[in-house]
Amino acid sequence: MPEKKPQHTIDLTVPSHPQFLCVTRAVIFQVCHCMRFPEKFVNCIALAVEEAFTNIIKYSYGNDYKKKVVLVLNLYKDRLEIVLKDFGKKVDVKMIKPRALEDVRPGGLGVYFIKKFMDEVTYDVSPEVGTELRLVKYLEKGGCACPGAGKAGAGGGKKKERS
Amino acid sequence: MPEKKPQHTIDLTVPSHPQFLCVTRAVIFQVCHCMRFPEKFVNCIALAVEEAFTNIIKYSYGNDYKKKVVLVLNLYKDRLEIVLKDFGKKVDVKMIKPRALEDVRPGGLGVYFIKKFMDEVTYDVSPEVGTELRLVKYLEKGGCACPGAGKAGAGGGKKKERS
Amino acid sequence: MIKIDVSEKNGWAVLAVDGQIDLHTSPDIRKELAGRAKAKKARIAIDLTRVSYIDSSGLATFIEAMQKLKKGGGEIALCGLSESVRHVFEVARLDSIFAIHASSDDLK
Amino acid sequence: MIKIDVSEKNGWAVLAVDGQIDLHTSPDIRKELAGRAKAKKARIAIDLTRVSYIDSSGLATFIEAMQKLKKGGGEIALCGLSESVRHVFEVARLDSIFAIHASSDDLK
Ligand SMILES: Nc1ncnc2c1ncn2[C@@H]1O[C@H](COP(=O)(O)OP(=O)(O)O)[C@@H](O)[C@H]1O
Ligand SMILES: Nc1ncnc2c1ncn2[C@@H]1O[C@H](COP(=O)(O)OP(=O)(O)O)[C@@H](O)[C@H]1O
Repeated sequence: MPEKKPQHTIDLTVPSHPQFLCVTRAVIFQVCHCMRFPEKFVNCIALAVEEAFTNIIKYSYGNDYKKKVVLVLNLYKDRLEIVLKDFGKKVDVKMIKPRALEDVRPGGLGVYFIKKFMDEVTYDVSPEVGTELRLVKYLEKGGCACPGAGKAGAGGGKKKERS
Repeated sequence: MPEKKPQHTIDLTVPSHPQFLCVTRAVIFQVCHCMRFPEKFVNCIALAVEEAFTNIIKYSYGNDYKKKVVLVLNLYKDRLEIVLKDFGKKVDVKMIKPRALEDVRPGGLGVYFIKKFMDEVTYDVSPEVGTELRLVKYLEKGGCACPGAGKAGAGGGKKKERS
Repeated sequence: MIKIDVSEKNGWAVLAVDGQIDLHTSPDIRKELAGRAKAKKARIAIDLTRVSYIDSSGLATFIEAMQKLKKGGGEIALCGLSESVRHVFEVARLDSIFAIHASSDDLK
Repeated sequence: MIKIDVSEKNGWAVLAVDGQIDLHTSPDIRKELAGRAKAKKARIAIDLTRVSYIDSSGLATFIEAMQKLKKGGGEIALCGLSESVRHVFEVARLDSIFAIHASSDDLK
């Protein structure tokens, strides 16, 4: 049973402006280092969080850069949980799908990266306003596309997924 | 008249654990870069904020690493305002003083750096619980000890100071 | 903040990018590419030696440029990918779509 | 996270530090120094080439070591300070208190 209470929590609230993606990224990098994630995972985790953030800017807020995005980082012994909260248009979960890789075109890769790199991806539309996206990454677990994640990885193992 | 409303606000809440100083530092570095502070100022601003954070851990929380520190970053066109909020023992403003530089001993330099590097330093003990420390740094202003801050600097110009 | 340095090598326009490529910085690259991709038979190489990070908006920018260039009989090449940048291309299976060189010295 | 690599050069114990020095990481340096500073006439050099950041807890650590070393007839030297690290020493007027060398090659 994974423990219920995080050891540490960090909250970050940033404007929905692409200018501040680098701030979120820097926090994710540092926290992953503090938790001693394998160096090669860190970039993948940061990318997944950033793609989720980017989609909030684009779809929940329709590129309105004056809104807020709240990130809650819950640090557990064995995993990092990142909750992204927005207060915009609710996600239509049916619409959340990556494009087929063969269909090479600009776009359509964000959701693909999120699902490839994170161990759990859950969209929660139950809050009164907006959506909460919960991303979880375990310190040690195969089945993802992070470099060196073991055989189950890169090829594309099944992910836990709920909405 | 400096404008009243910040262009952007970023909130960060972190545990009062030295382990996460690197997270705060990373945020300050990125935000300063976004605001295009002179490269040489950035390290000084990060240092000042970190010394203030360190003092909260040591004095407001008596090295209890399980408390919270809230940082509010207000980005104005001409300046960065950083408010550090704690919920511990209130600062005794009379006690806040740096040691004399000639009196070389371990410690006693944190407050000195804060005052040397920031343009405004204000301790506010009026909140019901804890202290709010307000640090302000202007994008262009001499009189500080940041490298290349102009003649009024390095030597030790007078700072605005209130408590 | 991103810097793009343009030079010429063996008939290629080499765009050396310096910085992290994300939704904020990729429009600068797109702008630089758009002007050049319109020319007939343009050959454009992106030197990513000084890029430690790329997101899907960066990939989209390069795919868009490739498609424009192909229409005009041009070409695009990428060089100097760091391990982490190359990994992002691989996971998206774009490493087989783009011509990728170790360094801009390999452009012919 | 900080790394300390210990070597020997011209009769000096050289502690090469790699990382950022703050309240979290300076205790590791203090521990490494404390053991060595007890020895009579110890000569300890800190190589800061790979240190981009130092706070007042780092300065305190070095001052403490200097004072301990002096008591036992020992010495401390600092080398390889980056511009920003040197600036912190200067503002605290510690640049005249410590023996500072451009590189550990200058230790004699
Ligand atoms: N936060 C979100 N809110 C609403 N729809 C979303 C959200 N994130 C993703 N989507 C939907 O999923 C699709 C795929 O997203 P993505 O893979 O990031 O590619 P792109 O944004 O380039 O289309 C989007 O086109 C959109 O319809
Ligand atoms: N947040 C704070 N709360 C209470 N006292 C403080 C605080 N910050 C600084 N002080 C007081 O100011 C003095 C000088 O602080 P500083 O220059 O950081 O050096 P040091 O912490 O090494 O003594 C401290 O010894 C302490 O008495």
